[in-house]
Amino acid sequence: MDITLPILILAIPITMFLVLGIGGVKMSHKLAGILGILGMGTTAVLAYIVAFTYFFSGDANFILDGVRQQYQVFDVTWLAFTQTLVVNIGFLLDPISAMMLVVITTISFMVHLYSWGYMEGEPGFQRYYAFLSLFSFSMLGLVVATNIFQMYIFWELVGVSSYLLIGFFYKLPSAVSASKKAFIVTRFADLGFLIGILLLSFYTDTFNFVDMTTNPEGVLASTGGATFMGASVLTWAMVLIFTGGMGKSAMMPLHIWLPDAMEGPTPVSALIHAATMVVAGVYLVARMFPVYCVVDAAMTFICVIGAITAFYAAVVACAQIDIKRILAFSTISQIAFMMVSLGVAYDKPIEGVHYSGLGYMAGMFHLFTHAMFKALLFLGAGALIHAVHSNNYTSMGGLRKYMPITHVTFLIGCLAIAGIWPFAGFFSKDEMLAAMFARHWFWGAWMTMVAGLTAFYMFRMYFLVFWWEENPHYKEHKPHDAPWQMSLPLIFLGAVSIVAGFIPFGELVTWNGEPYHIHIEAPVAATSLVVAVCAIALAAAMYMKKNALPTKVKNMCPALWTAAHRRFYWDEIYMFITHRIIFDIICKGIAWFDRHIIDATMDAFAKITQKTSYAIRGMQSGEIQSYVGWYIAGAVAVAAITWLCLI
Amino acid sequence: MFGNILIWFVVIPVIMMAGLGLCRNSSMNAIRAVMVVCSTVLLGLSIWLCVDFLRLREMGVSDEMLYTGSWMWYAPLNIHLAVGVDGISVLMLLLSSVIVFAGTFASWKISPLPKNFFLWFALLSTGVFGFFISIDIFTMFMFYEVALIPMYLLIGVWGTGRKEYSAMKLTLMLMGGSAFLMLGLLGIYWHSAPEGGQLTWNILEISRNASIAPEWQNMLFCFTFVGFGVLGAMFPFHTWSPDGHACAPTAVSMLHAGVLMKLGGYGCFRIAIYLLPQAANELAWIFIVLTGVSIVYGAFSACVQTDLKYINAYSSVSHCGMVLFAILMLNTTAMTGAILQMLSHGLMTALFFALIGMIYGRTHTRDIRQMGGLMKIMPYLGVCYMIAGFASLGLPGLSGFVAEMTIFFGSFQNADLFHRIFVIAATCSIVITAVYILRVVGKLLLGPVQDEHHLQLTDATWFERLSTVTLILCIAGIGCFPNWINETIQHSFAPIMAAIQSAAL
Amino acid sequence: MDLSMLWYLVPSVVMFACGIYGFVTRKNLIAILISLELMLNSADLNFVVFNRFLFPGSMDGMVFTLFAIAIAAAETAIAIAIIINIYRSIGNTDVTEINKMKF
Amino acid sequence: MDYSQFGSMIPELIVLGIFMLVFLFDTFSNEKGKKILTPLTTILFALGTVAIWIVPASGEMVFGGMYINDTATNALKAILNVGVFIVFLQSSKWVESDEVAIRKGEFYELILVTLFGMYLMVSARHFLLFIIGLESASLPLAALVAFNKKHYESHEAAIKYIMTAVFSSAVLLAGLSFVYAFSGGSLYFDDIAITIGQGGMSGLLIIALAFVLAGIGFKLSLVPFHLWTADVYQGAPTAITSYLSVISKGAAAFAFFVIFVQCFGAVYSDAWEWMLYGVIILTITVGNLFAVRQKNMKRFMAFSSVSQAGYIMLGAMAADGLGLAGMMFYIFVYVVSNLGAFAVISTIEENTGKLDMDDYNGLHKTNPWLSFAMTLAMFSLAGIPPFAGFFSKILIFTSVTGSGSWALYMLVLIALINTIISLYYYLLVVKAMWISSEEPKIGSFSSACSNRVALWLCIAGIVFFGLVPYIYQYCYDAVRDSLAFLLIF
Repeated sequence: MDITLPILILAIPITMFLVLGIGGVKMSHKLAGILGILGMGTTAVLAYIVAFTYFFSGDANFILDGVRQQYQVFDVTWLAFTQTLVVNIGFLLDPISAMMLVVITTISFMVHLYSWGYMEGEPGFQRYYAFLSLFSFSMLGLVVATNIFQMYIFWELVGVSSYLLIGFFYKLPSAVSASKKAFIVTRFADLGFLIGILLLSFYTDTFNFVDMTTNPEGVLASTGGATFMGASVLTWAMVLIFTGGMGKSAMMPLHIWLPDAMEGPTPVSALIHAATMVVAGVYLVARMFPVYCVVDAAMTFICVIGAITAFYAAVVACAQIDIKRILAFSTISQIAFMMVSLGVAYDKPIEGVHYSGLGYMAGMFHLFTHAMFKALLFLGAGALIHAVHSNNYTSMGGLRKYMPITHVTFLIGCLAIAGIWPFAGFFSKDEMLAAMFARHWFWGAWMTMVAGLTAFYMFRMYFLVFWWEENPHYKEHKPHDAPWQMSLPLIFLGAVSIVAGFIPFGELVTWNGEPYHIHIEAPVAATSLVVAVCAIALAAAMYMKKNALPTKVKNMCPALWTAAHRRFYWDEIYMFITHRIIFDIICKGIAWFDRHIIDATMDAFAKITQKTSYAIRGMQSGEIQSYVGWYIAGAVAVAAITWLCLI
Repeated sequence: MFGNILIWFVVIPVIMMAGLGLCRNSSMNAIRAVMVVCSTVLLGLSIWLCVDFLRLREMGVSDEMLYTGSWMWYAPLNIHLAVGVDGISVLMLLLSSVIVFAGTFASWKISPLPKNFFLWFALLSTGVFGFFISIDIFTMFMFYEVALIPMYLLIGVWGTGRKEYSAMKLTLMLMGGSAFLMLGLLGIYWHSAPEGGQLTWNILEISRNASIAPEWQNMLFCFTFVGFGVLGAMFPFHTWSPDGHACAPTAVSMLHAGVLMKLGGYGCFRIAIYLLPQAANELAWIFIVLTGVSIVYGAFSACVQTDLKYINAYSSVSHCGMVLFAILMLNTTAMTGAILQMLSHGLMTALFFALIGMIYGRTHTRDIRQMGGLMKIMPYLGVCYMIAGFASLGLPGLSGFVAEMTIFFGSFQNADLFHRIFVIAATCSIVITAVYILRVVGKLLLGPVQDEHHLQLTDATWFERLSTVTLILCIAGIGCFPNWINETIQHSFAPIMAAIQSAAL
Repeated sequence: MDLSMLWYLVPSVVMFACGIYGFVTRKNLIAILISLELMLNSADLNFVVFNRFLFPGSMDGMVFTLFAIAIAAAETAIAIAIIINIYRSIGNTDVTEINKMKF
Repeated sequence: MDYSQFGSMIPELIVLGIFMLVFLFDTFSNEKGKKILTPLTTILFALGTVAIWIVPASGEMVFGGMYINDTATNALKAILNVGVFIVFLQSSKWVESDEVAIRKGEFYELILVTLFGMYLMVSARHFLLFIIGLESASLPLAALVAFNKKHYESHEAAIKYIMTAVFSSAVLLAGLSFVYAFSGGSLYFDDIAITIGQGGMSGLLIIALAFVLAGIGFKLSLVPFHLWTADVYQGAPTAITSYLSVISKGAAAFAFFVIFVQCFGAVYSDAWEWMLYGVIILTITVGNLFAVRQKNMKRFMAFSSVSQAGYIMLGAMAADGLGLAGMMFYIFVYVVSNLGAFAVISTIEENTGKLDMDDYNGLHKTNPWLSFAMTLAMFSLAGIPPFAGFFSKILIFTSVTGSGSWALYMLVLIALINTIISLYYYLLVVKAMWISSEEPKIGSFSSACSNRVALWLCIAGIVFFGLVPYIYQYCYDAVRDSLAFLLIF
């Protein structure tokens, strides 16, 4: 295919960014908004065309006797480190990147549209759209990266756009610190990513994904069995690279930034911190999947981290008040879900049954559906906040009568994430669980439990917001549904969340390009459905009507509740390490050392000179006789010393 | 002699001084006119040189140095005024002229004694340009010191704060460095030719003769590297940098951090490594330790500073440490990175100091605790500051990222554990950098306005915008299209690498 | 008995030492001047003695001595003149009072 | 005796001629005539200087080899003449002041006589002639130092000078008498060189060397023979101080080189290399350490000149043609730089009577040009490029390291580190003039024309003769061509 469309897909958003960023000050809000939306709309259309061509044109570049190919539309040299180790900027088309193109542009477009209503009259409206475009550009560049270094470049760029957008309300100290936190934590993770790349590229001498993924054994061989501290170098490399993913995808213990990131405008949370950027980690693992497959240790690592995170986040989500934070934690746990399902996926048969890449496929599928319904939920939450001007469910309740559209769409979202048939979440989650059970019963059971928790806390929130009891404040100012710019995306995404499950995903996106025929695993599906329904029922029992049950439950074990509410004190631990230890001890120590040891030494030279100068002034006593005394003494001394030296 | 284009890089500043000499101290416009014209001419000249250089390389001219010329100066000691440039010096000249240009506009409203200020400023740039064009180590050293001494008056007279102390400290420490350097150069001269051969100061001939005995190389390497390292703000000889920069006037900080500190790196590279390759192989580890320390050390101490200029000075310590660090890795990629880092650090620090100067000129404080929310008040300056910050913490698309990545990937090619450990330590600095940059941005630009008096302040004027935009364009240019720089300098490393490898055998 | 060179050298060295001692210890400028003369004369004596004993063939030492004596005379003259100036300005010739400029 | 021999003493004859003219004119002219004495002398001297520059040296030994006038000595005399000329210019306002106007004739005559003495000192190849030159160069100076009749300091300086000078000449004579013992009956440098070369070392010779070193080191104010310097420089009239600080130093340095290299060259590495090594280190360091805390400008310059003498002596350390050329060039640069500084000091003293460094605070506000000139002079003395001082320092360092021995490298390192200390106190002056925020104590005034000319000459020398290698080349060629140094080439 010709390279115009791909180039445009990247060019339009960055142009928008520059136009709105530089010229924005001169523009009216309306103009800026329209520009941004139009730009994103065109990008979306182009992306659809590209994805469609890739999947369905049947071009030999894209699908060769039933196997979907990886195709580099273009790949130009950007910076040559050495003759062989060259950084390219390119555009790689393969199932996941095509899928991601669709996801990103769709959500981004929806958010653009939504924000037009949501951010109405905010100061810095143009800036906001500029940043959105910058983010879309970076994210698109990330997913189409042909090599790991290009991915790292855009990885940093999405990081900074998220920094800018979280800190959009830069007059609020909380927003500022949240953005700082987000950037620094992810930056720290990226350090691991970078070192991983350094290691990997040193041995493979290439950055290119295709080269690496098409023969992972070659990669393994290139390290020549080098080991460091017991683990093979490749393991180190892959684990370190995954660390980068942990940062962006908010896996434990690097998850702390995501909840705070909710300080940003809600549409931003929907776009960046629910649908697209946070799944970059998953995408990274999927990108390097074949290589991970040859490193068992790394895969296990991913599984463990994912499982722990998923459970932790789910538990914490049950004890939050701020609805955006609840959604944030649910995002964390859902992403962890995907991680686990990637981790359990294997490219070799297990007990004869060929589960190859089921987990992979399912993970990608869930990534897709999750993007849709989580965006929906966030936008819905945005609508609620827009209506009641508060993030806490305590100031909501019984809103179903006032905001019907929001209510229905939100319910759809909740059902989808809870995995109720026929909503999108059901299918993807079912596949994931199937893969986990196939790997080992423990993973399946554990994650099923998490799925149950998910259903519970989602519906806890749903009931507390839309049922429970009406909030007295509604008297003076009556909440109402959002304007059309905001409702439209809700409806659209709601529709998608209903139907997305029926997409024959296995035909499109698999780890090796060969189609995979989805067949519902009846027992798995049954169990997960049952668990989900029970959870929902429990939630309904507790939160549908105002009653004392929740308080009772809370008081059964207040310590646990507080701990969960305070997210098990992770932030406090981090605060202690960063502020008390690194800042107060290391930084201040070094600064003190610099001033009082090094600098003082330099000054000491000057002082010594002065002191000596005063000490020896007696030599110049002004007395003729002492002068000649020195004179003759000097002459004799010179003679004597020379004499001594000679003999 | 004047047929050689390089000479004009020295002649034009001299003309600049002459022109200033004719102006009256009161006639600000005349002074500005002279400065603007000459600095623009310099900029144009260096751009032209760059283009022409690339053209010649395209045509396959593969000499080590181009535009060479040599004129006998002190015949008895065979001292020449010898000039010539390779890709690296071309880029350095470009950098210097850009910063001189920007600095001129950054000091548009300098007072008192504008004439004398620009006189010394011009003398400083004479030294800088002369240093980069000369390939005769005597001439090089002369220009080096020419560039150093005006700092004293520039800081002392037009500076702020403890200016007298800082100016004296800076001058004396740098001169101390050059004392060691001088000794090293003398040693090189007296061993520059095999027994009975014609001694020479000319870099090319010295490297061709390669007649310096190993034990002498080791001593001379230490002398020269320390000598230049002082100017490169190498730990523990960096303490002139914070005080000096903090007290210097804007344009001087720009020129000093932007260009003068590059003399250190350039000199280490051109003299210490190139002329003494054997010692470089043997002793590099000592200085790798020192520079590795200064990278992390500078970054950490920047985290707790509250004076904008101190923060920047310490970050300069860290970044310039990275330059020397990369040079010591003794492989082409890392050295390319070092050059990139010199350019990038030069531009972005200049931008930083320019902005700090502009902010200080408005708020009359550099203490970040007394400022806040300036983004609302002076959006243009705020955005520029953010861009500079992002460049410094290595955001892709800006120059810092390219430089650091090249350094890391180059340094990582040395496969032994010692190098690995230090490379990874250096890599950690990108996080620390992010920490202190965001700290400043958060305190200074974002958040609520601290001091309601600041609300009346105005945004940048046209000349300030011009000065900053120039720098930002260069930063982004390097960041987005780095490869042409590689192409400019790729030939320049061949002889040096050859020397090192032959010495290693 | 014949006097060897030592018989002359020892006294001259003693003269020299006395000269130095006198210079360093005496308070009166005139006395100091006299000790200076002692030193000069011891040097002259050396010349003569060396000439007489070592190089009887030539006259250089003798001639040198003559010139040295003349120079010594000139020095004394100027010194006396300045001492008079000092006496005029501070009323005595005590060397210990001549230390206004120091350090 | 062949009187045509006098014909080869052109420089001496010129100076002597000028002296006679001035003397006669001063004696027989009436009050009106006295008025033109100053310009007359200056012009005559200028002509004489030009003559010495252009008239080629005869290059022959006369009076049985006692005296030589070769290119090297000629070059040095030319350099000294430039210095004296500048001194005349900058003092010409002072001599017209009521206090000294009546005695101005003596001033010129005495200076010319001392200059004559220095010529002899430089050209001497026999110790007798050398001593005569030395004394006739130093004794009249005592009179000059005492020139300010009204000032007590002048007398104190004079008595200190004369006493220590006589003492040192006594020591020198004693030393020479010992040398005589080794000389095989001749006091010709060449003969002594030979006999000492054969004789080898002995305790007596070492004492002799030490005493000679002390004797000449006194003129050069090498530590520890320098203690008279500060007091005399401070007390003497500024014109005399500047004369003392450059001219007699230059002559003495050259004589030192000739005597030690030509006469005692045989025992260089055995004995006096190490004596000089220690003395130079002491000189540079102690001079700097004392200069650091001086407030009185003349005293300050005195100590700075002490440390400069150490740098000059580095040339003798090298003990070869390169070293001598470097030394001569250094002397020239030192002459212009130091006289530049003194020109400013004396101008300010004459116009305002201020001499303290603190009085210079904020000088640039009232007298920008003077401050500018002073700054250049200070930079040049400190050895900052592109001013001449830098080149003279580097060239002399280069010549010292030539022999490639570790010890000499260390010596240069110490010297270099000392340049930093010296830079510190030179910058203190610059700081006072430019940086100090106090209100200027010195009002703005327009200095006399002659002073300006002197100042401009110095500035020209400072700025050009580093960048233009003419002078160095001149010295180098002179040294190379001179017969006397065949043995060290």
